[in-house]
Amino acid sequence: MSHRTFTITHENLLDVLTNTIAVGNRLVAPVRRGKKLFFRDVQEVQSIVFDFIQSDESPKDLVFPRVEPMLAHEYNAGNVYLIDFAEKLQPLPTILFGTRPCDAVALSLLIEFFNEGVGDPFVEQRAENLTIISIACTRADSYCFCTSVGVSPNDSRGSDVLLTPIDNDQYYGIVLTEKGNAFVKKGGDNFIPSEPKDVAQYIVTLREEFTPQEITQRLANAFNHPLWMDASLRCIGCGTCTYVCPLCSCFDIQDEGTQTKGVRLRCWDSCGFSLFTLHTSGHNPRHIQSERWRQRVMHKFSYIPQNRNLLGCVGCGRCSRLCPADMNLKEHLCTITKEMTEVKADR
Amino acid sequence: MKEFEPKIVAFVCNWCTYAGADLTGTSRIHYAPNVRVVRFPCTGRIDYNLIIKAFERGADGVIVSGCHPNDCHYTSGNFHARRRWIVFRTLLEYIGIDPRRIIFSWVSAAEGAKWADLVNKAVREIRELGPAKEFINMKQWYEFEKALGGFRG
Amino acid sequence: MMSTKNVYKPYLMRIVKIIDEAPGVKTFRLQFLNEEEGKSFTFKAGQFAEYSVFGEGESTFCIASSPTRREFIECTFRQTGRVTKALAQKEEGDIIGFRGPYGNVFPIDEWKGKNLLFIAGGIALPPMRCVIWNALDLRDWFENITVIYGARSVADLVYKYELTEWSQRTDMKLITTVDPGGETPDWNGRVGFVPTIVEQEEPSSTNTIAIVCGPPIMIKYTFPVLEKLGFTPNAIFTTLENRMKCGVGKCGRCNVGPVYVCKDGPVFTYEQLLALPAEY
Amino acid sequence: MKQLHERAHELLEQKAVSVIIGYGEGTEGRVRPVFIRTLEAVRLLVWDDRCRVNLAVYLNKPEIRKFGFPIAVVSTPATVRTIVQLIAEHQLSIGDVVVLVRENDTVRALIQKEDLEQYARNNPVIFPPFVIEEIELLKKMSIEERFTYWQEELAKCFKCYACRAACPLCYCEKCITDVNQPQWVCVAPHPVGVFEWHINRAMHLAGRCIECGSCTIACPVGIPIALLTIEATRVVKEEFAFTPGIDCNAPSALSTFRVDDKETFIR
Amino acid sequence: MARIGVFVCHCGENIAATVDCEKVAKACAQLPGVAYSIDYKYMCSDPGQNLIREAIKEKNLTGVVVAACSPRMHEPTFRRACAEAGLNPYLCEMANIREHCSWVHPKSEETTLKAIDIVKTIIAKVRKNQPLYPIKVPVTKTALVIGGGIAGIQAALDIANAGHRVILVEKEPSIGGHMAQLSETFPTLDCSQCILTPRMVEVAQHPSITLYTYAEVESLTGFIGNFVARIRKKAKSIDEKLCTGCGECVNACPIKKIPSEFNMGLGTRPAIYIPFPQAVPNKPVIDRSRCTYFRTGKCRFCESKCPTKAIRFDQNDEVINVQVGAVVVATGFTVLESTFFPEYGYGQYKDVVTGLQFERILSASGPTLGEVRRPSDGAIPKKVVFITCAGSRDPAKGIEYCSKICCMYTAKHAMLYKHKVHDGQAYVFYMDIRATGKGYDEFVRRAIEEDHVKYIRGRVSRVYERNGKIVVCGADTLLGAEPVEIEADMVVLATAGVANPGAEELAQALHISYDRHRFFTEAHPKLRPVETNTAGIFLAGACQSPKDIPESVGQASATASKVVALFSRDELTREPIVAVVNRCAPPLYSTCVGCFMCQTACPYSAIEREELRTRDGTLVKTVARVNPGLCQGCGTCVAFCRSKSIDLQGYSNEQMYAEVVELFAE
Repeated sequence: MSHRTFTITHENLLDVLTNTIAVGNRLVAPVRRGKKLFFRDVQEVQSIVFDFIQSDESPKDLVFPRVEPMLAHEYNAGNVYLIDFAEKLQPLPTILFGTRPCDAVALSLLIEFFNEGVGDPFVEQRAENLTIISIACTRADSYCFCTSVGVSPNDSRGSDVLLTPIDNDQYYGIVLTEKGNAFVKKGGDNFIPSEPKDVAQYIVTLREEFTPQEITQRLANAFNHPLWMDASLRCIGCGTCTYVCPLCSCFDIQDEGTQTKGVRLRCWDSCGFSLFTLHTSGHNPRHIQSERWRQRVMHKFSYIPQNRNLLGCVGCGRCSRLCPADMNLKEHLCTITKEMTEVKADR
Repeated sequence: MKEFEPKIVAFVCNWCTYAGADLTGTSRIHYAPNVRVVRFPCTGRIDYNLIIKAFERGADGVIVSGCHPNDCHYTSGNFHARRRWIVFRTLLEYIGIDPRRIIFSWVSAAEGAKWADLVNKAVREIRELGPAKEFINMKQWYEFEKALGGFRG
Repeated sequence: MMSTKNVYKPYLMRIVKIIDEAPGVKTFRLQFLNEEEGKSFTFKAGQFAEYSVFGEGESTFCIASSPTRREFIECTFRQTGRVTKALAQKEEGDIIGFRGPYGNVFPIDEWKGKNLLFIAGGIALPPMRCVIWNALDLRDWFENITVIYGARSVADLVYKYELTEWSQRTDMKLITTVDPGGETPDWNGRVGFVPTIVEQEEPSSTNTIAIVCGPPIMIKYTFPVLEKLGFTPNAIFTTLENRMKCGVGKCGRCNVGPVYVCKDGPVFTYEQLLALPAEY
Repeated sequence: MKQLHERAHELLEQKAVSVIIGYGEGTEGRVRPVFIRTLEAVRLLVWDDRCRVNLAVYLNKPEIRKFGFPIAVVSTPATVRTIVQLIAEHQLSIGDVVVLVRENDTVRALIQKEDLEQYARNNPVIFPPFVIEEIELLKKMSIEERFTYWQEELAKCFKCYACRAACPLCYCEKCITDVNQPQWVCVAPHPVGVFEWHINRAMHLAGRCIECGSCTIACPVGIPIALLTIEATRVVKEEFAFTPGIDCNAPSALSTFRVDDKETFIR
Repeated sequence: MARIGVFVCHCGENIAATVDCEKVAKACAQLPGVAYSIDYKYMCSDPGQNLIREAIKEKNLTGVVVAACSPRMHEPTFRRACAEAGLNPYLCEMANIREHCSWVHPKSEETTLKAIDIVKTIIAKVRKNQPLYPIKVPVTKTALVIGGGIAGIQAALDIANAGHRVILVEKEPSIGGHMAQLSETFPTLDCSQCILTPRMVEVAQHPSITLYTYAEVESLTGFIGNFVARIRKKAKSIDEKLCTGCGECVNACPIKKIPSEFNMGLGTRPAIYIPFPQAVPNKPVIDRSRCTYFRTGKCRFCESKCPTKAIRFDQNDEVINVQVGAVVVATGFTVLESTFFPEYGYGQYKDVVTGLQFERILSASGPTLGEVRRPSDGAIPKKVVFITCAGSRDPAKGIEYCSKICCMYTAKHAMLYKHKVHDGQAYVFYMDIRATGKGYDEFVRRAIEEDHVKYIRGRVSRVYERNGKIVVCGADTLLGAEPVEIEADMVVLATAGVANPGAEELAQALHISYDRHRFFTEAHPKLRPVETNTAGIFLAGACQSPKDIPESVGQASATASKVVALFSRDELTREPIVAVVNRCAPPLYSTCVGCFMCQTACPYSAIEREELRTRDGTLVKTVARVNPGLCQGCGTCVAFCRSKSIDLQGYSNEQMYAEVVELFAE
């Protein structure tokens, strides 16, 4: 399909969104809750926030909710009956509006991860019903480092429609997928067809601090480097970085209720918690925080690249922005690329 | 429509209130059947988490009762419990849960009539308050259609 | 419409037999509630599964019966956590959940014509039992089969009935041992830690595959002994038992280096382990 | 700051402490915890109004403890109270910590019980204005409004446990949320699980919370979570006349009692 | 643990009249884990119990629920039945469907449903029950008696006569206590010393009693059956083995004007002294704070006079540790300093004395050799005013309680005075007369009617001196509060009996509790009056509250019987309903982090500190440990434990949780 391009005014865009809700779609967009910015179901398009660098929560919970019931059971007179939630699931058609391109990339990678191998009916069905309208970045802060991990501020991967704010309160848009096409079609006249434009001037430029290849190479034998311990001394071992990360996908499976009646839930989990890997025998393969911090970094920048030929990070910077101890991932990666020139392979 | 029948759990100590409730029985004093008694060695043993669990699993009210001050079989379990309740009650109220749903009382082994009275009053009061809506509210998420969407805050 | 199966939905299995193996250790024999499912179910030696007590959770352990015996599945577990405790309270006739098989397998086909040396410690005999029976059922494929099995005490030895059977077989050699202090007056096996016994036995490394399962400490001391005896790292196999939840390489718990133990393991050669970070 | 550098230099040079836990420059104008072990690194220490996070939390971290006591901590009044409370709860001993405080434009090092207690008594924790506003706001609400307020706030919680990790008094090696026999607190971050966690946190900190606000600062989703423990501390203070963190030998307010504690609510 | 038998009792008609027992049994049979469920007319009857025993064996039950009456009634019965059938008795629980259900609700569907609910929750609990085993504690059959007054003496003798070893510790140089100071005793007026001294001698000579005088208990560790007491034997400065008690040294001592404690300051003693002639042991000690040698380094007169060379100036305090199985605290009381009441003039006027001083004045061995002579000039007082409740029952200034003995000894004093000074007049100001013992009221009547002691009901407002007389101003409330003024020669104050000065410290050393008057607290005011809350420590005499002699002796014997009962077994068996701190696999070892909140919460001081070490001895951490010998199983610690590291056997977290959750299981 050839990419359709268009322009739309801010006002018309709001109209389109209002209409989306009116026809029964679920609209999810960035809104403020106190000082924080979240992706939430929106009823009033006026509440949508356009002027922000990055939301505080990633939109990953649209495909991978923080709690997902997978199964219910009931015991009755010696028999057990199961209810498969995957069979019952009927996700609403959802428009995810206003994501940053990095989040859209992340979502696509997340969906890909869950779908490969045995697959995951929950993520799959939610993803099928999700249309992602992202807005390219015109601003960035020092936490952002998408360009260093192979993502650009106007990356089109993962998005169904990519908007770029241009002059006069207008957006220049590219329709990237069939789902995007459907969205634009419904918007009718509000979208004014346009010739493909070079909008690079509007996009923020972000210095490339390092390259993915660099970081992966450096990490290849950095496992025993003392940097891990030094850099993670201030890490307090909470799960913030993993929970706000658009790509972190580790989860826990928990049963609730009683043996007579209950549900089996899938909940987010974090490799930062000491219990994550604790065996019932008391043995813990990663028993100190530096090992867990190393696992997070290695997993994203060394293990995933080894398996999937891509990084497990899109450089959105949330983990660093929200870290209570100011563990700055970008800074850390810079240190790795600069300082880990000489590493001993102990084993 | 049938009148709302509250479900009430009573957490009582073995030595005073449980014995008091036994006396109610021995004296054949009738009272409302809505209460289920859970026996603890002492009020000091009663974990506030059990009160939360009771509500969360569907109780509309909770009675917590033990020996009168200075009468504790273990001398001071009830004093410790009282302190804990003062804080727990305040916190519940602060977080928006009606503290009237938890009824604290001292019922001695001799107060069989007081036990019956306590239960009857509790049933009447909780019936007026209606089902524990706060917890029902929190659990709405479990309703099948809503649960299907997963919980995302 | 759902196109992908919910991998987290277990099969329902009925417990048809319970054997008390040792203090806190039980063996369950399970049968599929749905016979069709049972007929189409296959697995290979070394694979594991997720066993669930509904309302309590899931627990991971290997399938302890041989894949050559199709009519049932057996598992052996020790009561340690919430789920295993709940499992232990189940009675014959009760229903539990079962999902699997997961993980890779012992490359038993590649071992044709070789000697097999099994070294197991404590509750780690079950993962081995599967492959031992598999090998015994295909006895002609292999040369000598030796089993060295140790436990803390005589009471802690599992599969005592099979140990008797194995010790009476002429086509295999069984050496049982208990840790010093764990012996009873009528104990006629060996006394000593497993690595020490291996060292004393000096099994030949020529054309031999060693399969080692046991607690981390036993593995740690057994590998050097085997290396000294001339086993090459690629001739030593073991299984890892990291904490797992999903069993299909998604939940991230069992991730060690680029490997997910549940998907890429649990069977590894010593050679493979050497390439991994020591996070197991 | 110069004084702090001098003091830090001195402590390290005399090998009086193994490490100095302090504040250093962070990202985008933030400050971050730094661990000073060498004389050259002393210059990294900063001390200004941004330094609010309670560094006492690191005294519980095994990796930090491994450096060996005594450890110096750059302390706010809240940090001092925390350290006193940790001593009262047998987690630290007198002499384990060299507490660096600002007093009348000088930097003092407190080690002895009397000094710590005196400083703690004389320097109460002062709430920032927005916290006072929130407290007042909640005071005015009806119970139903408070319920709605907290349900909305708590709905944000995804149980990253940053509040727990940032709290210097949450030092249990196995938190009640990790206890699963029985499962006291639902693991999942749904409304019930979140409610259970926060009420437990508040109960566990009742009579112990120093009101440093580290939990609120740490919360990535902006829940004014300290309000709960502040309320718990308020009631303990009001009912039992007990202030945590000012007495190195005080038994916990909740494990003691007075025969004449209030019981107006008991029938 | 999931082959549970449910036994539903009809209790004749008591349950069956309102609850459909058969339906209850049937409903329970459907529950997971229930292997057998049956109803029967009388479960507690022999055939009923047999039913349970047989089912346990036949059905191989792993748990039993008896749905019947209150567990407070028959739990022991059914647990015993289970034990007889080979099932651990703690796997049996009772569901109370009688007192809590059938008796309090009418016959209805609802009542039956409630009964099912009750049984259901108990089944849920039993699913989580663990077999428990009684705790066995060895018993050291030696008792430590602290205090050598009449209570301590009586307790020591009773225990020793039952064949057990006793260690008696007295802080003064002699045993005897206050009773040795008394003249005669009410209501029989027999001589106090005459009846006491034989007992004192018996103690000294008893082969099973080890007596340490001039010694104090410094600390006590351990628990019932297994205490270790640390005793400080203060240096007496003499070699007791060599000393014959001849008294040469006492005579030789140049310092003679030390107020005698025994005579309540009315007489004097030297620096080396025997407190009173009948003292046991009858050997002197040197009061180092008064001795010239110890103060100046010169003197040693006594040493030069001692025929057996028994004086030891270089003796040191000796600290010994003794192992004992039980402790009797009999440390007695003291009287309130009357300087407390300046209006009564005590301390200001020599002839205003306390009751105990008056005892010495009356005593044949006292400073006046039994003649009633007043302290100021030795004259025989012709008018004596006795003021009762001097401090007692006075919440505003003194103490609020009644000292109990004053009414009686004041009557005795007045009577004895009249017997000795026939022309004298005795007045008693009183608030109420409390004479409730055997022969007590008759005794007071005798004082009034036969000895013509003048009793005036009213309080004394002021005592002052006028023209060499002591004027007592008061009011006679029976005469409409008419002012009364008596010019007396002497005034005797019945001062309040209060706890000993060191009572608090001792209580803390022994880990026993005390009330706000610092009297030691009994375990239960009615049913366990001689026990403390700490198992194995008992109370006798006035250290618990003011008591007269027969009461003290009675309590002492009661205490002795408790100790003897404890010593009648080689091992103590205790209910295993105790708290335990968990242990888990290394590197955690226990989830306890050692905040010791449980320690302050425990009413029995059962929580100790335990250092956890790795196999090679490195300290991991210090955690709490519950001493099963002391724990009484209240579970207060369990509810306090933040990390849930401590649990109560029999009422464990899992059990209670299961019960609560089961209530709402659909």
